[in-house]
Amino acid sequence: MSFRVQIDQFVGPLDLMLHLIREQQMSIFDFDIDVLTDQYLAYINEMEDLQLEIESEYLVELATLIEYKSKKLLPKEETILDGEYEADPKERLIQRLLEYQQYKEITEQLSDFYHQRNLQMAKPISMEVDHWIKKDDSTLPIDGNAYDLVKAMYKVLRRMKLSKPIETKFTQKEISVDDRILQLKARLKDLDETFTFETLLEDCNENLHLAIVTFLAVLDLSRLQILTFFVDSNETIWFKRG
Amino acid sequence: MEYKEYKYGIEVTRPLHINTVKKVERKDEYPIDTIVEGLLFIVGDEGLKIEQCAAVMDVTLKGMEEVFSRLMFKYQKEEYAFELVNYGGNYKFLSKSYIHPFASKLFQTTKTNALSQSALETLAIVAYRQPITRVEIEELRGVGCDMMLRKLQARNLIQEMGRSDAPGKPFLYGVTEEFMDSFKLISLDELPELPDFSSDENENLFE
Amino acid sequence: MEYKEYKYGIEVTRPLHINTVKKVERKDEYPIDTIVEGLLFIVGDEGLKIEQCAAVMDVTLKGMEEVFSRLMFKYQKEEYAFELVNYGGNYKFLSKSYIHPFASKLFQTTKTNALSQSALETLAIVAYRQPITRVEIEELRGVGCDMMLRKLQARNLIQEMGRSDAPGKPFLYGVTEEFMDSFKLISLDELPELPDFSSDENENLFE
Repeated sequence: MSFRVQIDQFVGPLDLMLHLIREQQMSIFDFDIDVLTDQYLAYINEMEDLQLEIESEYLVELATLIEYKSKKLLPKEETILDGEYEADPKERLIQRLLEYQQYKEITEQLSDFYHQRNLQMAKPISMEVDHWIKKDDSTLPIDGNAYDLVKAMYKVLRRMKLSKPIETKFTQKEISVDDRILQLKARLKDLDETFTFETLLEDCNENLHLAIVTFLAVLDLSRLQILTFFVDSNETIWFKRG
Repeated sequence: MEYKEYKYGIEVTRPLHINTVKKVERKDEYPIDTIVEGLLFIVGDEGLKIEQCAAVMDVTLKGMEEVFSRLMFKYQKEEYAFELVNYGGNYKFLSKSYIHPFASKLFQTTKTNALSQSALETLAIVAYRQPITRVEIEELRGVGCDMMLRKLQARNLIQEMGRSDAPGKPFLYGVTEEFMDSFKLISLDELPELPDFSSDENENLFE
Repeated sequence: MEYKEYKYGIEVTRPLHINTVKKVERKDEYPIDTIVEGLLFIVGDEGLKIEQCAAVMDVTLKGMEEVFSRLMFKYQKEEYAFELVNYGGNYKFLSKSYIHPFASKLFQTTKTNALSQSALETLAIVAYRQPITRVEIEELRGVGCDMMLRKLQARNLIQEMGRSDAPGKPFLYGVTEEFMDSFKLISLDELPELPDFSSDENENLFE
């Protein structure tokens, strides 16, 4: 058996049938339902042997195929039940395959449109808009949906991505201890009377070098008695101004 | 807002001018095209609808349409890095695709989100057959698509459009404006024609 | 992305051209000024630093400066609805002030979500990352959000959920039931997955 194709290559049983018909070089209009059923069954068995999970939909269609096949064996007259003519099951299958094929084919073009659109980017709405939007009226119900949140989060992430490389590549090049002392002195004004070492590391963005430089700078500031420090029982380093 | 606008007639064939008399005793004249460009710039990916814009500029829809088509034509030129598009009736500026490689470098990502084959098939069926129920989609695809429909809904590509009269009153699905934007369509009429496989002759499926 | 770039010399005095050789056997030349305009357009209010842009375009800082000054000069002209400004080494396009009365009118008449973009972004961060502290939110948004958090709390969209173990024991924030109602969510698990910026691989949104 030469079914080297994986089942996840197919998006459903109809897709698999189209593949099998094509592989047998049969026409979609007069394929042999026996051959198709056997091939289909063999394919499912192969998957089972490989212990791949087969979704129930494949089994449902297999049952349908077998049913078609068995009905074919019955004499024609018996398919007329209660005076109602039942459409030839193969005709129905052909109709389904044809219709499915149409949508399958068109996805190629749609996928292409989608790709082209992905190459184009929009500008985020300007922040100045916030001034013009009517003042938040907290009584107004919010008519949001989850996608609004994704879009907003997407913008946040994109912005972060944009600002990160500058931080790391350009501005965060080796800062000297002396420069760091100046930076810290400037920040001290905005800090509480006592604060922790972690507070001082907030602008380090996990840059180890900068953290070490900060530590050296703090040691110097303590030496100059601009800061005093103590360590609490949780081993947190606390600083107090001058 | 205390500025006065000049009312235009119905026929607008070339750039018009707007008189803005602002509180600040400024009195300038700016072409309507330029002002609309400015608005399009400000709203960014939100885009503008023709009605909205016509109301703000106090011109007729027809007049507004002409402004937009002039702008669309203008921005097609190579010298502009972005173009004016109309997807689903929403006008917006989008960067041209030749900017993309540089943008990828800037954002340090080469990724463009792709849609899976299942997602595309489901979308195609909804787009061509809307309004359509889940069961009808499943019949066409031969696969259950409960999860897929929810994912597409979460992604705002499809939406519920009321309920069918069929037993159980199932939801009917249709595509959204976001879908139109994602697939570069002005309206559903622009969807490519479905291939016709109804006769043996057209069947070059087996190449 | 397989494109090749042309390396420039140090002196850049007039518009240069970039060779992009894309997979699709296209081979176009675009002036560097145009590409930078495109990038400036895409980043919007965030703006671009000269170093960043020079790295992306693979030109020297001096060359980049010249591009920016050419562009600043170009967009001063009245015919452009926006101008290029340089705030502290950050270059960005801003709409010109004569557009503002119209923009104001547009947003007064536009039905909005009743939430500003910054409110929406803050909510999104809380929803995706809860429980989260104010400092963590500010790191993500890049701006202070003390006021915003208080506003959202007053609107009952977010709530305090205890305190973090971090130094100073800051409050942790999470979303409320009211939030879930407003965004039609049953649980936070329903939030659509985010596009992944960290991976370089092409990735399917839906498997």
